[in-house]
Amino acid sequence: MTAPDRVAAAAQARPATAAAFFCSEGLHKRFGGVQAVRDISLNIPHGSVFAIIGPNGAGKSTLLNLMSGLYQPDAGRMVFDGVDLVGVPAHKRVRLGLARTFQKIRLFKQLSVLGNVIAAFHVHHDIPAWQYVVHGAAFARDHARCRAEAINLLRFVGLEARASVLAASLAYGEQRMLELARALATSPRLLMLDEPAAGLNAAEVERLLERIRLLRERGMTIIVVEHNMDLVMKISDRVLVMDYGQHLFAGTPAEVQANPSVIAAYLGAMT
Amino acid sequence: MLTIVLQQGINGIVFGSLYVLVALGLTLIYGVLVQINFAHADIVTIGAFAAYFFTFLFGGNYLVSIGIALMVGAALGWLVNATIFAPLRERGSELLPLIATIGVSILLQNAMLLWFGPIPYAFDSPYSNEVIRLGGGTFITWQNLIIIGVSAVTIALLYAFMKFTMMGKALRAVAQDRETAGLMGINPNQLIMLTFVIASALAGMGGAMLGPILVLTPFAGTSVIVKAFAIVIIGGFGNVEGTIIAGLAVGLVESFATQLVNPGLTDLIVFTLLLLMLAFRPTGLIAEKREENV
Amino acid sequence: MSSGGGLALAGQSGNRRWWLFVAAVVIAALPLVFQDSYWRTNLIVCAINIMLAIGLDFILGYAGQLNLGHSAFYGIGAYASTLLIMKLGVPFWMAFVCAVVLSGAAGMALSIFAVRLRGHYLAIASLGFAVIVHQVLLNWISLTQGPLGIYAIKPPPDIALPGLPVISFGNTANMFYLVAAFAFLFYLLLDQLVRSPIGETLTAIREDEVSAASFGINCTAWKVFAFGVGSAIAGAAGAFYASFVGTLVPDAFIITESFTILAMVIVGGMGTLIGPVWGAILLTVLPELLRGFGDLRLVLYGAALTLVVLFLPGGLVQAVQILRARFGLLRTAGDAGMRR
Amino acid sequence: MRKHSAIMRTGVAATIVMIAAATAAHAQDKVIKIGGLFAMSGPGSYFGVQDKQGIDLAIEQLNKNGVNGHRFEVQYEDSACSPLPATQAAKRLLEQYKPQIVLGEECSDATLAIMPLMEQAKVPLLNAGSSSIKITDPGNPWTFHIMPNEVMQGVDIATNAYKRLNARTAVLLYENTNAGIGNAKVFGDTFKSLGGQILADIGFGRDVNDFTAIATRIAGLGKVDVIPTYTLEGQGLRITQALAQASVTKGGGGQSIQLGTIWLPFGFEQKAGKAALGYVRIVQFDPTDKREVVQNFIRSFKAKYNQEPTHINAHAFDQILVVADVVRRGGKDSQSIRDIMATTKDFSGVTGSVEFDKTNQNTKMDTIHYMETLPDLSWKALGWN
Repeated sequence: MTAPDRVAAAAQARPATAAAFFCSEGLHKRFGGVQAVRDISLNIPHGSVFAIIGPNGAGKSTLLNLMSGLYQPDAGRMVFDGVDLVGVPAHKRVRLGLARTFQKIRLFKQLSVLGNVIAAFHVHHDIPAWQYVVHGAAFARDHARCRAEAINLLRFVGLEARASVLAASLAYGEQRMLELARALATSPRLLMLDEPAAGLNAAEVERLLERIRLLRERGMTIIVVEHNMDLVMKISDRVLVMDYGQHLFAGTPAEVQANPSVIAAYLGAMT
Repeated sequence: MLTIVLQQGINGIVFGSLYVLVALGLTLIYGVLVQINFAHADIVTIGAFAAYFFTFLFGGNYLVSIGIALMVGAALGWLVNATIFAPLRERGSELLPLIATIGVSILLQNAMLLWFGPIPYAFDSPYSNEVIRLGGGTFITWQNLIIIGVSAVTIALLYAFMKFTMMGKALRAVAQDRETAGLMGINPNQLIMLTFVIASALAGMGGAMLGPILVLTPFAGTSVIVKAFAIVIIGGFGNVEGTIIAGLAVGLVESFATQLVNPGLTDLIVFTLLLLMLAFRPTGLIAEKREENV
Repeated sequence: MSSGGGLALAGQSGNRRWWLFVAAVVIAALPLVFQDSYWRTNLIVCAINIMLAIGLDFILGYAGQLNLGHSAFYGIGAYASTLLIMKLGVPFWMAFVCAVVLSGAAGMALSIFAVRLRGHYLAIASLGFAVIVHQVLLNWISLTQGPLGIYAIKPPPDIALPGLPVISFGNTANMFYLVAAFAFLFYLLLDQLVRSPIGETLTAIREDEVSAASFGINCTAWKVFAFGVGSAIAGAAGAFYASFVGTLVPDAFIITESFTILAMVIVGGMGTLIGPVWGAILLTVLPELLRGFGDLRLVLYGAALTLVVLFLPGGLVQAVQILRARFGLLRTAGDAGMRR
Repeated sequence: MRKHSAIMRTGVAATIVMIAAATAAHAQDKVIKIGGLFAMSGPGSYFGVQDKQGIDLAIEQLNKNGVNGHRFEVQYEDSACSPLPATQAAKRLLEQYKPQIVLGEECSDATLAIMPLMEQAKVPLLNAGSSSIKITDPGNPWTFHIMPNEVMQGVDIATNAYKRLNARTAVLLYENTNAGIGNAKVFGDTFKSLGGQILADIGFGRDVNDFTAIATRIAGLGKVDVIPTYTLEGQGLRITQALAQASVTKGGGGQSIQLGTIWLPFGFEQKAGKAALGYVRIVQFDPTDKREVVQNFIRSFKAKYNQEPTHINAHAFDQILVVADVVRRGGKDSQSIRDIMATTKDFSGVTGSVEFDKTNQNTKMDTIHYMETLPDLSWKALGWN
């Protein structure tokens, strides 16, 4: 059973509640004087691709960090599949099925590509405690399963040939793909991508688009923070536009493109 | 009873400024480089020996020997930065330079032991036993007065240098963000070398002034360096004002601990203070908490 | 994914098990080769230093936490076991276990206390902790005798197994077998942990805590685990030190002792477990060989630490690897590859 | 190239013959092998460096014409003033060099750590530097102690302070070491038993540098008659200066008299300057002593090292003289050296005379000489015992 199928299976296993899969109300976050995120409410249905766009400094990454638990909100509620997230630290949210990638690539440089992916299986080992010291059958099974799954994930992102190379020596595009593979290794139900297309060339963006489409077909819910409009328009079901930490507009890609206030925010007061 | 409190206060300030002289160099280096030079106190000891030999072997004037020690410190600072911190900077590892300078500290101390021998040197400047009777039965020696004076002047000069000169502003830019400073046409490596030379020169000069107070053996640095770290952390790594306040505070804690409890326990008290500070305000007295940006 | 286990550097598990067998045979033979008690003393000190080095490497090399206070746990283990035996009449092996648990707990306490500290701050906090422990041992004379020292500490009790001659640990060969056996067991324990997902978790924390947390790793808990295991092993080393030397003075655990252990880990090869074993052996035997040089010996010590960090950060392990690569001895690296 | 190597070969052969001849000449002289266990590295090497000077000088003199047909040889091992290195150094000496007698160590805890090894190897250990009473109480038959232990010293100083200086109040000032605490405690107990009062008991770490705070505390204690001070030369110098600056002692216009131990070398007063005025201390070596053995020692020491000898040089020199005296009386192997040394009665060396009691502790108190520092920083012998 290859990894992406396993991912899809996990997504189906928990019947999505009729209401939003991930919702937040009145989220606020301040750093000293700067109000990075002000009163953001979201409703993300299961199995959809939700894009967050906006000019630099609009608070996109901060919002993503609030969702992933890196920052705790000053105010507001966040609920993921019925579970209240506020106060839950980042590492606990992973067990609930949340995974993320980083805008600034944070790979384990001194580990091999395969090592990076295997490290991400942390929450999915089923080995009795004593077998961590005396490596028994369960350990061997888990060990083999992780390696097989990791290689599948590398194949999924096209890095299988680079498995034993040190992560630090990967090309930029490859590093982006490894970040995606690592996030998938936690078998998430909600995947948050922080500017995955940043620095990629056209061909690499195309490959990324294809991967995201594949994941969506398998029932994965994805939140993308992105500047690459071409990618956003092609892949996302709904788009949230943020400006100065506030909710500017939310709608389908087509509505966003046509909306004057969005254009103004992006292109400056042209009219 | 008042004389005792007053006198211990004076002793505390004298010893506080002694610590500030050593800790200042550490804070400067950390402020710009975010690195620790573990051999910093051994530069103080070498400065003290340089001043001693200049005054007693070559019969030089004590005040001139402070200049000599300053230059010796500067030269050592240049050497340590060129051989240890510059090459390691490419590797971008935070801990390797600290570990390398632990090696340098062991090397310097035992090299000094080979050259100068273990027997303590009686380094007395013309001012170390001249006592000034202040009012109310309190006293201070000229040497201690010089220490307070010189460290106050040094702090003022440093403050002015950082605030008003172009070089000072460039230094602060490098401290905030080395890459961007580089983009602005500031050569970070040159400035980092400058910081190192200034910090180590301060240490050398400090050595010349502490010599007549310390028990001058090659191991004089060990007792000072650990307390200097405590002070730099309590004050907030890289924060000059914090270091000054923390240095004076530790000096006062030590003298009053000697008065009320027992000199043997001063280290224990200072380091318990350090650990409590780290638990509740890890970034030190002054510096504000910085959110980890991702 | 297997790391360099056994005395070899890289290799699959079969090969690893063979190397461990060779190591066991060598350990068994050593006291027979070195009959005189001077060299046997050095062997025992070597085994104690190996325990300290692999314990510190687990904390520093794998979890990436610069612990400059390792000598504190060494001291806690020594004094805890000795005081339990001499003041409360606790039998040796129970006191030994208590000492190991106590220093492990002290390690966890330091890690919890310094939970929000990173890099330099943690290094200085651990240094401060070591100074506090040394000062407590020095000044709490009513409990630890302070600088007056504790004397005539008895070696571990004899073992009389039916049918076998009585094994007395006053004899340096038996003492060596005991201490070396524990060092070997601790090495095995850490090697198994490091080659299990726990090892992957710790290296993830070492490489990037924020990223590790994004995979569900509770960094605080695992750092506390690493500190606990590393300091517990240091406590065991302390208990053996006390019962072997027979004399305890606080100055045996001053902070410069931490730097010696750090040098063994760095010179040997941080983050490789087998590296610090070789580092401990080298930096225990080398000073003995240079005995005639007095101060020069410590100058070499400082120089070795500095030069290794500058030119050979991977330590002996990296040096051997370079040599093997140059002479083409390196078998198929496989995916293991020597990660540092 | 070949011709060159031929010359090389004959040269080498010649040197081998020469060496053989030299050793042959010495063969008929039997050799007494002496092990020197002293701290040669780290802060403790303060002692080792000075012990070596005294021992080398004594052996050089004795080997001119040997003693009772024996020559002396010494091998030093670095015991670093700490139990584990001392144990390693002792085992190395006993197994590889196999000395007939071992001298050392200076630091009490290192000495106590190696005593069981000496007893097991049945090799006598002659100690002249440590003050701990545990060395000879209970001690062991293989350990000899030249220097009066802390109890003998402490009782003597406290009694003289109370009776001759009629001091009634005292402040104990000592370094936090085995020797410091031991000596200060004995003085305190004896002084209190005589009716005196201890106003403060101040112990300080060996890394303390500034003593002004301590001097201020003592100044605040009101009338302090005597301040027994137990520390080494480095810190001792800074304490004496601080006490003078705080006008506690005579050197600074105060009344208190500082009582010093034997650890301060000759010449301490010149380093301390007028702050040392009125300092009363016991010394293990009095260079003004007119005895011929003392003056010969000073002359030959200055000739060899061109510096003034300290008490550490002196007591190390005496250790060799004691061994030579035992060899002169027939000692030739470990057992006989031990047995004859135990009967040493009227030996007189540079630091004073030696007579061992049944616990091998030197009972003669004349290795302790009382001195007072005069205004011109010279010594005035008080002749109190």
